[in-house]
Amino acid sequence: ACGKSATKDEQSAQGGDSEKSLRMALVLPEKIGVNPFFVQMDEGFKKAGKEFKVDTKTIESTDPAAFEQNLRAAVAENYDLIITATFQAEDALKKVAAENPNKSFAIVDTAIDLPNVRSVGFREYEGAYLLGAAAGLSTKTDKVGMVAAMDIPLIKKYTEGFKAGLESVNPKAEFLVNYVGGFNDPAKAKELALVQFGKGADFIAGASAVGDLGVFEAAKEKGFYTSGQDTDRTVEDPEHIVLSQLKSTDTVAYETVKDFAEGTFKAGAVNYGLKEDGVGLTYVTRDSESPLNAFVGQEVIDKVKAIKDDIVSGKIVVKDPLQQ
Amino acid sequence: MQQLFDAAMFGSTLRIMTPILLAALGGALCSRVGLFNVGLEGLVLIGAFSAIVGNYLFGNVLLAVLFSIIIVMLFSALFAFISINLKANAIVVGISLNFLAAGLTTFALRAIFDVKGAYYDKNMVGLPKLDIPLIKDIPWVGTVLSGHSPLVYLGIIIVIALQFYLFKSVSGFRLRSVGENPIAAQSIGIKVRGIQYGAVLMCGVLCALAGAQLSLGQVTMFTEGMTAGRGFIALVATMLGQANPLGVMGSSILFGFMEALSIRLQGFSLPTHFTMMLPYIVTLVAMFFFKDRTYAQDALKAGGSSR
Amino acid sequence: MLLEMEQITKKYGSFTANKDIHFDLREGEIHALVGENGAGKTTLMRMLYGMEQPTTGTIKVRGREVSFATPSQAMASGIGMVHQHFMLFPSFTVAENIVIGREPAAAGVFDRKKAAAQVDELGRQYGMPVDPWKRVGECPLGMQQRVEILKVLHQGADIIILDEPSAVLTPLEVKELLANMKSLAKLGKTFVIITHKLQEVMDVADRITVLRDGQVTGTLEAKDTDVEELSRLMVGRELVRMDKPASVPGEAVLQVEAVQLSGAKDRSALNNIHMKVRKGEVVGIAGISGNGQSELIQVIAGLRKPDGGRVLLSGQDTTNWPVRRIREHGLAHIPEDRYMWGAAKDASVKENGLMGHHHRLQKRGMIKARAAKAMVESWIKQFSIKTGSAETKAQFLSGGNLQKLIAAREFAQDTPFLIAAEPTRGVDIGAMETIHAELLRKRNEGAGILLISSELSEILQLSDRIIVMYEGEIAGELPAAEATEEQISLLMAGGKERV
Amino acid sequence: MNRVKETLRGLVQPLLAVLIGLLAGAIAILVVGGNVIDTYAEMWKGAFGNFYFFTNTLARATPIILAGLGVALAFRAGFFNMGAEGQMILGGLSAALTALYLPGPGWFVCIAAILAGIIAGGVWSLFAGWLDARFGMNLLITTLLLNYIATYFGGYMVSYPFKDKTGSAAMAQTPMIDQSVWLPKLFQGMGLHAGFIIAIIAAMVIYWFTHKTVTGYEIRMLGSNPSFAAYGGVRRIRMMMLSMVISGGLAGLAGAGEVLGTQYRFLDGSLSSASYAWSGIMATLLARSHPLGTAVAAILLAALQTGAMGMERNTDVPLEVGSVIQAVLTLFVSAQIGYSFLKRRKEKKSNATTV
Ligand SMILES: Nc1ncnc2c1ncn2[C@@H]1O[C@H](COP(=O)(O)OP(=O)(O)OP(=O)(O)O)[C@@H](O)[C@H]1O
Ligand SMILES: Nc1ncnc2c1ncn2[C@@H]1O[C@H](COP(=O)(O)OP(=O)(O)OP(=O)(O)O)[C@@H](O)[C@H]1O
Ligand SMILES: [Mg+2]
Ligand SMILES: [Mg+2]
Repeated sequence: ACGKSATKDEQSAQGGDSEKSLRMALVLPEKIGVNPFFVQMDEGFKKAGKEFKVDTKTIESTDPAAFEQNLRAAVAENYDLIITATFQAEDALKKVAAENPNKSFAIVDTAIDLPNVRSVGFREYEGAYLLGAAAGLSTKTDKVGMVAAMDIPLIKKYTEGFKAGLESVNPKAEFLVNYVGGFNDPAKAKELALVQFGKGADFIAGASAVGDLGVFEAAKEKGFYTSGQDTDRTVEDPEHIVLSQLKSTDTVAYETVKDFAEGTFKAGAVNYGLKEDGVGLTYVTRDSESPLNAFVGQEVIDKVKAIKDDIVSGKIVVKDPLQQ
Repeated sequence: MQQLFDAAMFGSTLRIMTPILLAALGGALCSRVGLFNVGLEGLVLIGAFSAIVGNYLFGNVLLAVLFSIIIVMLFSALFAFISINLKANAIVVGISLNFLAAGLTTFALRAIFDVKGAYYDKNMVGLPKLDIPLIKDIPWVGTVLSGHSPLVYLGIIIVIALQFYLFKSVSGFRLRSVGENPIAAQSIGIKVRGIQYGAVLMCGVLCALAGAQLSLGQVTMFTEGMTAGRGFIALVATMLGQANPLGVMGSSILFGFMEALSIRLQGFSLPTHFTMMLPYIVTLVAMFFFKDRTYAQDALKAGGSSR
Repeated sequence: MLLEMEQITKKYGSFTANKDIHFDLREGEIHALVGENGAGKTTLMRMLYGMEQPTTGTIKVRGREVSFATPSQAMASGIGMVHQHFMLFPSFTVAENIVIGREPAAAGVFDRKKAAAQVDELGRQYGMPVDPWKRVGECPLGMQQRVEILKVLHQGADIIILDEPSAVLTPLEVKELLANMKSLAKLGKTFVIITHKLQEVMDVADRITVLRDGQVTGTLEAKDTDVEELSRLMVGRELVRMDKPASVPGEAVLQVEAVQLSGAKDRSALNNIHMKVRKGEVVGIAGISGNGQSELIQVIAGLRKPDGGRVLLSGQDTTNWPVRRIREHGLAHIPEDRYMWGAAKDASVKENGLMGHHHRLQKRGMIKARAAKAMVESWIKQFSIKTGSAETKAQFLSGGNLQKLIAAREFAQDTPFLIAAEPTRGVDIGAMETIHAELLRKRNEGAGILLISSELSEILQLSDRIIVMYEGEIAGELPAAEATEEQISLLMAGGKERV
Repeated sequence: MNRVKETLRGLVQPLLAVLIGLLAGAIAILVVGGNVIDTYAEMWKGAFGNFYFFTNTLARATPIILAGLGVALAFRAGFFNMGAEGQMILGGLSAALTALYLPGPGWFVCIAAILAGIIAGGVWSLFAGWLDARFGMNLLITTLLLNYIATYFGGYMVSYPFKDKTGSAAMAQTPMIDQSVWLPKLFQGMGLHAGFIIAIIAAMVIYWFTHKTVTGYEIRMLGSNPSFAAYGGVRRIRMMMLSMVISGGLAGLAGAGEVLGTQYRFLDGSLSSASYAWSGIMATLLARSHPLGTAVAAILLAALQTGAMGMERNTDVPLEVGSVIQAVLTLFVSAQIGYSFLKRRKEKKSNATTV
């Protein structure tokens, strides 16, 4: 990914004048790993860096304490814009941004109300709602499942949205949800998917980060249908991965870099949902390389498109599960 | 209840148990020669990773497993060398090994596959699922026993073989003598170091199998830290089973069963945190009934104390 | 000559443990090796057995020069060794312990029945019967010793080295051992025996080699010498014979009343024990080890709670008191096993010496380091304990020196009552002399002493009264002046039933 | 004179280990095509490069020191307390809850929260001790198991009853603790907080306690030979309980320090993902349970971690090189290379059982 030359440029920039080119850091509270959310964001960030001739540096962290140290170090190392992401970054960014009012920050996926921070949020539950509706319309057994990462509030954006969508179209459908207990355990995720399959679910959505790979495998083995998250995962196995809930973190990162490079960067909150095309569902909001699986069928997609239009127009309001 | 204890559940008990059982048997061998191996977690992780690398290199599961065995044996040889020849405290070495494995696999993931977090290739073929001819048609039993990866069956065979080896064969007898009193064993010309090396290397083989079962049997991929504490559970199983193959199997089954049960209990409005706690609580309770202080303490003493 | 060791020198760094030693063996003889603690006896024999290699010098077996890099090679030349600390596997059976290394097997499967048969046969052949199926950990020490010897015989050894074999045995067991050695020697086996008990040497040995400070000070025919000469050669000076003034017993300092303690397998370890120790007397407890002596000490010292009865110390019922309170009330205790109870091997000499004194030598919860050091250093001088310094770890002391440290520590408690269990086990005669003198001095100063020893001569020499224990009961009590060795032995063996 | 020589000789071992560790790191760096010298320079900068990074290192060392001290004390008493992680989590949780819900002036609540953390960690550890003393359940296993239970329990508490419902409410965490209760930062704008001072004082106190006091003496003797201690009048159960309480209390203090000084709330997973407890155990083992040594080893390990972070920020070499170095280093520090062979041999010999 990032070449050696970038490192050298950076070092020279550190010593020399910073007029030459802008330097931006993407400081992430976790390791990127195979988490599509971060992978995409990193891609969008780098792409913008190239296009707008900005030095980009991605910094991953292993734990919350390390994240704060990295964030502070990025300030100390004098980057012009520091982008970070997710709820996990909130606390640290609040502190650091408040202490450094002259620095510019951006945070993706959550909101921080500070004059030098631009916040970009997502309404994933809208995407999840669509996915749930599609599942509810497609299921033949009236049982659908979801293998979620952890029993934590964040994940409710997925489980609750899904459930609402499901119930809206198919009230008699049973919703099974199981938690892996971590973001990194495909073996257990697979085991959970098998259990749900055993209970009769014919569609089991993956929402367990790396664990989704286990769910996909179970689907392949047992022949049920599944879906992925964030990017279009249907390409990996169109016969079983029939849908994917989308979240355009790459666009967000790209736009942020672009705005800053072009001098149009503004602090404040921005929010991406279905309306802004920040979240979505394959075939509904965006086309896919892989053909639509017959399990879902065009008819369902058309119905879900209608739901989507209703959400965009405000006719349907999907409740934010975190706002009690 | 019926829904809870269906055949599939016992099937998953077997699957969940296998990596733990294999690693715990390795741990038992080490204990039997007086080395307390806290590094099981790391060895299994390396096993899981190198199985995937082997599969990537050779495109053949058998070779992949063999490759994994060789790599893990190298690391267990390192464990043996440092704790036997360089007389380091085995517990320190084990803990360091865990760190090393975590760092090295993540590092190598990037160095070899140029990916982060996980390596996954949908064309990769995992271990086959064996359908056992006659048994698979028996209604309940078939669901439980048939259709697992060969390593599941191998694990059970190894238990029996190891039980026989340790308690019936001459070589197993000598192996046990090393753990019982290494100085006495040495004094009658038993090659203590050789046997210790043998046991540790064998532990490496078993951990490699455990790892392969994780990355090629249960799923077909490698993810960072995918052992997720199974090595430590194996350690618990080793001690709970008093380094006795059958005992180790008993405790591994207990753990696999509780884990399978806890998955199914998630459906029943109990907070998941508590269902996940369950296997550990039950293990604690089991310890209450099966305790053999002397054995555990000997193992520790042999492992060297930090004092 | 069956075996010759010539010009053997062994250096550990700058320290010379053996210097220019000549040592030889004739076929079928019993050869005793004697010397003070640290004289180099074990070192010499370890070289013969391939556990150490000489720095310089040669070893010849039957005229052929050999060099042993490992015990296996020595074994192949027919040399076997029974170590000072037994080399046994407690959880294995007697048969397993004996055949290990040469197990009878079919296709790699250990034939345990055959092993048992072989062991049975071996035991019968050499007149040392054993129960092949019993776990060694459950055997008394004498039986374990026998297992060791049988193991060596099973390995086909005809030169057998015994390092302090009698240190842990009861008189009867010793007698049996010596008899066995003699009969084996008649069958052509050759023995080297290391021991501190010179009387044994006179009883059993054909020839005697004396070591002092790593050098040979003499090799003598047993019939031409006596205990006095041997001691002189060992120590390099005359030993003074101790004389014991008559005791003037005062009131009871220890009273044990109807003490009851259950042991393993619903046998009672102690059954209805009544006894008394008065001020100014030494009460000796004789008995084959494992007949309740250890348990009795533990009950008195508060390490175990009896199931019934009570213990009174200086008139106070201390039965359920914690150890520390009992000690502070007036009990000191030289424990029977110095490594298990008496010391912490990886702590320093000073720290080991401090135990039991540490509550006294404190100020507001802090140990008075200087006073502690001074105290321990004074003992080092008084008992001439050989140690690097007070900071040396206890594990680097020889057993004898550690024993002296422990004895010094307990004498210094200055209590009216002292338990002295095996106070001179494995200690050379010089040190034994010191410890005996101290015990008597303490008695003469008016303290009551309970002496437990498997060494009958020690009991006879020091006690004013002798109690014999058998199977957890008191089998008899005799005034020392009238007791004879035969009488006691008989009581120890359970009266008339066994001899 | 002799002492100097001894100290120098004692240094050979760790220095050699550091060398081997750096060598292993160098190989890893070369494998990914990095420049060894530059990379190590970045690492050094990341750990000690300037005052800011230096304080960063000390900040990271703080919980490691405290957890390590706890483990060290238990080891000294002869108990393999592997439960530092669980004790830390419960300590952190209790501190957070106390800080949130106890009324009173800031300084008072802060002290109370620290005490609550110590007590919670201590009680959790004591529980394991009690299981051992009362039922003979092996401490090493129970503490390992209790870690999982504590982790899930902590997770539950902040996912449901005590969850932060303000803001985005997306995290399993308690609400933010009021600023008046925070442990003060030692320097403006830097991560280092007063917990570090507490940790250093704790190291000295534990050293003083184990080496100078009567109770410490008894604990050490109990650790080196329990029968000897019993014989000398040490009350084993009492001392075991005491050392387990202190041990767990220190781990709890480590958790409380992180909550009150860094995170200002209890956040699910934040204490375990950083492996503070395991690093603490490593530090203890490196220092052979010497309290002051443990503190030094903890700072060394923290330096490796922050150094690796710096390296990752400024080069393309992945972070894991740091853990590789750390692991190889500990592997070899405990290895007996060279002269200490002799000492060990004797030890082995004297371990022969007189059965
Ligand atoms: N491995 C060693 N390294 C250094 N010195 C040693 C070693 N083994 C023995 N020594 C020294 O050699 C001397 C002789 O020891 P040895 O064990 O032979 O004595 P011993 O005559 O058997 O004494 P004891 O009667 O106590 O058994 C001792 O002073 C001891 O300090
Ligand atoms: N590696 C060593 N370094 C230093 N001294 C040693 C070493 N090995 C043995 N020694 C010394 O050798 C001597 C005798 O050792 P050994 O183990 O035979 O003692 P022991 O037989 O238990 O003592 P004792 O016969 O007095 O009961 C002791 O002084 C011991 O300290
Ligand atoms: Mg000796
Ligand atoms: Mg000796």
